[in-house]
Amino acid sequence: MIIYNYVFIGMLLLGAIGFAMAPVIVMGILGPKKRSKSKSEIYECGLLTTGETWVRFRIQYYIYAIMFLVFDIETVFLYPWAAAYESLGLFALVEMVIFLLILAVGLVYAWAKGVLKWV
Amino acid sequence: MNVATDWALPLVWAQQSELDSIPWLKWIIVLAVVFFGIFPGIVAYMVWGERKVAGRFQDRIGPNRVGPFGLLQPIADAIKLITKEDIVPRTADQWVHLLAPVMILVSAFLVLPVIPFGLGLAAVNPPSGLIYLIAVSSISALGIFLAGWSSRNKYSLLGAMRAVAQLVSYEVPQVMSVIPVILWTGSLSMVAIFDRQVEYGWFIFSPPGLLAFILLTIANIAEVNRTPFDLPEAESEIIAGYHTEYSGMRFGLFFLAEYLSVFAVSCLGTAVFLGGGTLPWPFTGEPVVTLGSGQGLLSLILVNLPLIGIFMAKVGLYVFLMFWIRCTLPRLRVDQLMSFAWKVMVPLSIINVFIAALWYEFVFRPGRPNYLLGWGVTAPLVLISVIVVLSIYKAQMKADLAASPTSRRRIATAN
Amino acid sequence: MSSELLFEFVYFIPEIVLAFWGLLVILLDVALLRGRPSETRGKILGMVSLVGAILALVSVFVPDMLSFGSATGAPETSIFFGAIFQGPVVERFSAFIIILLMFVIALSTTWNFTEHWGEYFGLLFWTAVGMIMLIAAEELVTLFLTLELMTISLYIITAFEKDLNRSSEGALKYFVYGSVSSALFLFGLSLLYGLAGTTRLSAIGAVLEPQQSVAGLGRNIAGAMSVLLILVGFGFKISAVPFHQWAPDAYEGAPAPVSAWLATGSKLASMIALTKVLIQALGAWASGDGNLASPGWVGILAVIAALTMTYGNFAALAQKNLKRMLAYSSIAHAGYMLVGVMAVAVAAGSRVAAGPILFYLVVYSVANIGAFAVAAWLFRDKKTDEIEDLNGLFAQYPFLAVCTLLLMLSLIGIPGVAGFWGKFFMFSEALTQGEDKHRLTFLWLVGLGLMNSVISAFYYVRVLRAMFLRPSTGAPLKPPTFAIRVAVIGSALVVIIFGLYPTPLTDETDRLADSRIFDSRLKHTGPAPKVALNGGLQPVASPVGK
Amino acid sequence: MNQILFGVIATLGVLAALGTVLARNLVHAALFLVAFFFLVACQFVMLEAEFLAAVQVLVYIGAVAIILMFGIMLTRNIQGDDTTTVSKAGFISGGLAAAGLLAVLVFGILDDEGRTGRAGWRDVTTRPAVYPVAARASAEQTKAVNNMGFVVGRELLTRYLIPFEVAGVLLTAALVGAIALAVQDGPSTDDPAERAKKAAEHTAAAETEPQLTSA
Amino acid sequence: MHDIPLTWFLIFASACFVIGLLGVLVRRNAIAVLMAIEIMLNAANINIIAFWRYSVPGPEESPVSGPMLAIFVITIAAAEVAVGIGLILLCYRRRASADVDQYDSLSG
Repeated sequence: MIIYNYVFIGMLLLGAIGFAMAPVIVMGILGPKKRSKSKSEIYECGLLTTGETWVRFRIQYYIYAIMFLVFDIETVFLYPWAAAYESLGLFALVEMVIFLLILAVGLVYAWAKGVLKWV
Repeated sequence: MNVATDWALPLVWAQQSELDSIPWLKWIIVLAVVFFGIFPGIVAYMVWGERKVAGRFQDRIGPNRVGPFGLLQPIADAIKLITKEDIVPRTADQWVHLLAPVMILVSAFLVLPVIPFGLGLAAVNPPSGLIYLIAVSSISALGIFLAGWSSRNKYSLLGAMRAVAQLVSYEVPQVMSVIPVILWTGSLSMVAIFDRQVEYGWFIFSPPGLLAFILLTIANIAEVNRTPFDLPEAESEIIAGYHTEYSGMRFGLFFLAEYLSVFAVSCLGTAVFLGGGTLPWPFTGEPVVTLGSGQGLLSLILVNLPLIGIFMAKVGLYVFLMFWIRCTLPRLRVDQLMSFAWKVMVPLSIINVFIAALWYEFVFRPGRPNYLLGWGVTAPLVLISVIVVLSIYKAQMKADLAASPTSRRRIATAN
Repeated sequence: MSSELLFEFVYFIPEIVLAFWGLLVILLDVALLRGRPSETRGKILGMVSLVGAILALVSVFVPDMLSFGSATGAPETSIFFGAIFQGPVVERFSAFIIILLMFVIALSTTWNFTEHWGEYFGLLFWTAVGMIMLIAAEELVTLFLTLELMTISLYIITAFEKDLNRSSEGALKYFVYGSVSSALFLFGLSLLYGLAGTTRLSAIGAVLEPQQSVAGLGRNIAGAMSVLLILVGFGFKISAVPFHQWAPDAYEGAPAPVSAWLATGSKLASMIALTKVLIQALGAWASGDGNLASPGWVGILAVIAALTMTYGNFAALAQKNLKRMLAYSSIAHAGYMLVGVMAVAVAAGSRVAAGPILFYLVVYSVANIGAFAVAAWLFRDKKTDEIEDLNGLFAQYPFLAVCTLLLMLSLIGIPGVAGFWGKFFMFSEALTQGEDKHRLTFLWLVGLGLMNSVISAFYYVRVLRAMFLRPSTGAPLKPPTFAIRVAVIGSALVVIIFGLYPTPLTDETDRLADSRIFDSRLKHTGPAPKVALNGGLQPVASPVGK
Repeated sequence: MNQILFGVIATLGVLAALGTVLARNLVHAALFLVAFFFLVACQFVMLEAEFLAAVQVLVYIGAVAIILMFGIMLTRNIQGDDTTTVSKAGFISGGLAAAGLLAVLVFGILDDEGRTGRAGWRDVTTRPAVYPVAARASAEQTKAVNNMGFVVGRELLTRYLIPFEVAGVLLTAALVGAIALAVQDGPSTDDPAERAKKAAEHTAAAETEPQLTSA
Repeated sequence: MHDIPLTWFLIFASACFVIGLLGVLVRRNAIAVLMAIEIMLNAANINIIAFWRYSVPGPEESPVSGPMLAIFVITIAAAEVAVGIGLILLCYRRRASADVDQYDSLSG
């Protein structure tokens, strides 16, 4: 049953979480605990932090995230096509070329618009 | 001859057997021994290997104090990290601060059960194994973001955003460069990919396969934030990037996660392109299979010993390639890094998908596979596309450089 | 397989032309017209898109030229494995939508409201593709996807007037309402998919058909919930009352050509899709036994129609802004049309009951295009769209003022203008169709509709009063561009011609309405593919040995 | 064993959804949302639609969660200010409406008796078996469950060709639209003089622009 | 070891759907509303896949009509988030807050 494949993966997931948490817990027990105000300050090359944690972000990050989202979904469509390639005729190849052309226009648009440049 | 499935290790839940009860004990043993014993050991000694190799490249010895040839160095590091004090900034978000490294490590761990180390040695063989693998490895981007955000440090947040932007940009070519493999095997399950390479030889021995392998390797290096793509956590850049506020074993987890994902990613590379566990010529496997014809554990080990050896050798070479690159290539600037992903890697991988479809027509189509014609057609196509894309990229870079003085002023006035 | 598929692609050419013309316009804007200021880019891309729209319009009739289109009596077929329906309705109405698109493109070049012209025209083309295929969709998957393509592109172009705050805020409000209602709509679809087991509308109708005898939605809570949620989704798209809050803000926030497109194209396509889904798929649950224990969805629709009509008209009375007033008037018109949809639902008899709705849609869209053209003209010169700014229009441009007078009269429904015939046919259809147990509700609704038409006269007259009686205040309006002139005069002409002599349009719409998608009764006799009834949920009788 | 597993995943899923709705800090809400996406992927695995579980994880956790996080960062909402809290009165009325809808839905589900030829939802307790493969290799359903990537690919490019191309157009529309919305309105020409004029005109227009009328 | 009855999945999907609706009604921040909408779309997805898995498709039907609809719903949800965050950023740039109620310039 497919589910048993994933039961093993589920056990591995729990085991990995345990494997990751164990040393941190052990460190909490073994490690020395000398709390001091200065030690728990945020490290900024020694200076005290000013202002809250927000930096003037560029829109680039958002644009890269959208580009990734759109091309991620493009690959989600490409995977089943590739898996079923031999039972699909030449016609499917033409359709897939059209699909990729439509999305390539998106990439060319972003490129020519200059949003991909990291100013 | 479908070698792998005949030797279904009880561990591999192929669909044939309608198992009602789950052998919990056996699974726990396998988990404890293989996944939380052997793999962390391999990873620890990869760290040691890297430091030794880096030492050799820079004409120094590398760790040799702790134990013979410094073999106990990883254990010493581990103990040092465990006994450190667990300093977490007061204003940091306590739970998310701990969750982030755990998330990255878990996403690296979850990749391993799917990879076929030998005949039927893939711990799990889900029918859509490859897309499961890609999905799990995409979770680490979120973990890195949370690490940067939870430590409430301006620079680590900025470093995390840049790291995620880079990861995200290089995940598209990574995901797309694997598509030719699915095209040729006709199924998404990793064991089927292994069987296909057993019959037809390694996938790297074809022009589109070679290009896809190169793209995958570059994307893999970027995916694990190693030089020349390790800008977000570069020491000289923004303090220490997103893991500034991590100390002691929490930082150890990051370190472990990075090397485990190096191992996982190189396993993916070998399993998918280098025909994990088989020798270059189509592996008929008659001699080995007859040797261990029984069903028991002993015969399984006998059959798989050479295969695992070959697999680990390939992984070792792959990892050595990464170490080598780390010691030689300089670090890329941010804008070069990002524009290289979107303007060279993504177009190339899209074009490569179609060249792979062409290769399929020549070689894998059930008729008489003629490799000569295949090479004759696809090799020039691959070369042309690489040259064209790189020249466009060069022209674009030159145009940007020419325009840059004015743009520098424009940026200055902009904000 | 592929040869017959290629044959079917010929029906699909208009959508292909529109989609690729959208791509072409975007690339053109970014590549060739890089350095030019946005005014010239807007004009050039406007011309290019107009050429594209004309090309698409011609390609609608290509199947007729090759003598297998619907005009030459080819039977209605569902092509692409039952995903798309191909018949006279789809052909004629995609032509009509492309004509509306041409008007909107022409209006968009009146003033320079955005920097990103290539994207604007590209998204405009893709909304047109969404609308045409929404009318043609035969399957839940295609229906939901084309609905989303249309609405997501509309969210974006509503926010394209970046200089004004109201554009992005209107778009955000439209987006939030839109995605909530599409999530509700999807949940309704998933319940329907569960009940019927298939995604094809005709097959769903066939599965639900035997249930006709059992009391409509009475014993069937899950069915009632799925119908309610589907009505929520469509109610939002045609801005029926409980789900209309977005409409006034989106219409006012969006630039005038986009709100014209919202009022005409989007409402037209959603109304036809609503009728098709309700009649073809859910026809079995329409009327039930008429008593309270087993109401069909006609009862729900009656309540929504009544609410929409009255609220739309009363709220419009207090409006000072022209576009916001037109938004409320479009809500009111959605109420009238819902009465027509109910007439079709109960019309077990004749298959032509949907004719009046199509007639009403055509007349309503034409009148709205003209009205929004005036709004565009007003905004271009005075940068506001308040009704007082229309003062003294008759003094400067008498002919155009008379044309807008005719448009307003048509929206009211004064006899002698096409709007009157629209309401007349629809309300008479409502009174004659259905068994006598529906008579009372229809009587009430038609009475309410007539009363509302009278109320609507008051706010339309305020526009006329501003134009004709008031002296012009502030700077006089500059002469309109050719596009505005054509839009206003053209729509006035159409309204007058079909006002005096409506029969050609009524015959055409009746011919269109006589198609499979508007008839709930046809399923078990017609060519609808028979769904193997043994498919679907496995009854528990065969316990699988576990 | 299956049912216990389903129980665990379902309760965790509902808790994660509640956490997303009630968390004060937006990033915590996003984290609960990521947990919810992962648990929905586990539900897909329980339904043996594992290709979909992988797609769900890849698209939602890999991309959508990151866009939401960037959205939160770019709107300066690091700690989650008062706009993210939930007003008491609103919560009670919303809660009642939601509880009512849930009751109707659950009653509708439990009470649904089938139509001719289709079993009612409450009667269906077993899913059509697709194992062992060998016995039922030919059945379409078996192939669909066991090798969904293959069957989805074949269906995608034959039966669902039109939705596939429309999805392509939709993705490009979203990409182009989102970039057009996000890009700052710099003048298309490069010289700074034009830019200064544009900036001045921009601020001047901001005051006089017509606010939307009330009522 | 017996199967999970269909109604369990439907009830779970309805519960998540209702929680999503509650989130939409109650939250004021635009991004929180967007997250609630994602929950509702996922709930509908579970519903679709549950119905697909528990029914045997007729000869006329495609064997994967459920997962196909689910994949298209995922693409639509992703496109919606991309456009939604774009709109929110645009509104934020102009009016420095993502609170839905504060956008009152379009009141009435």
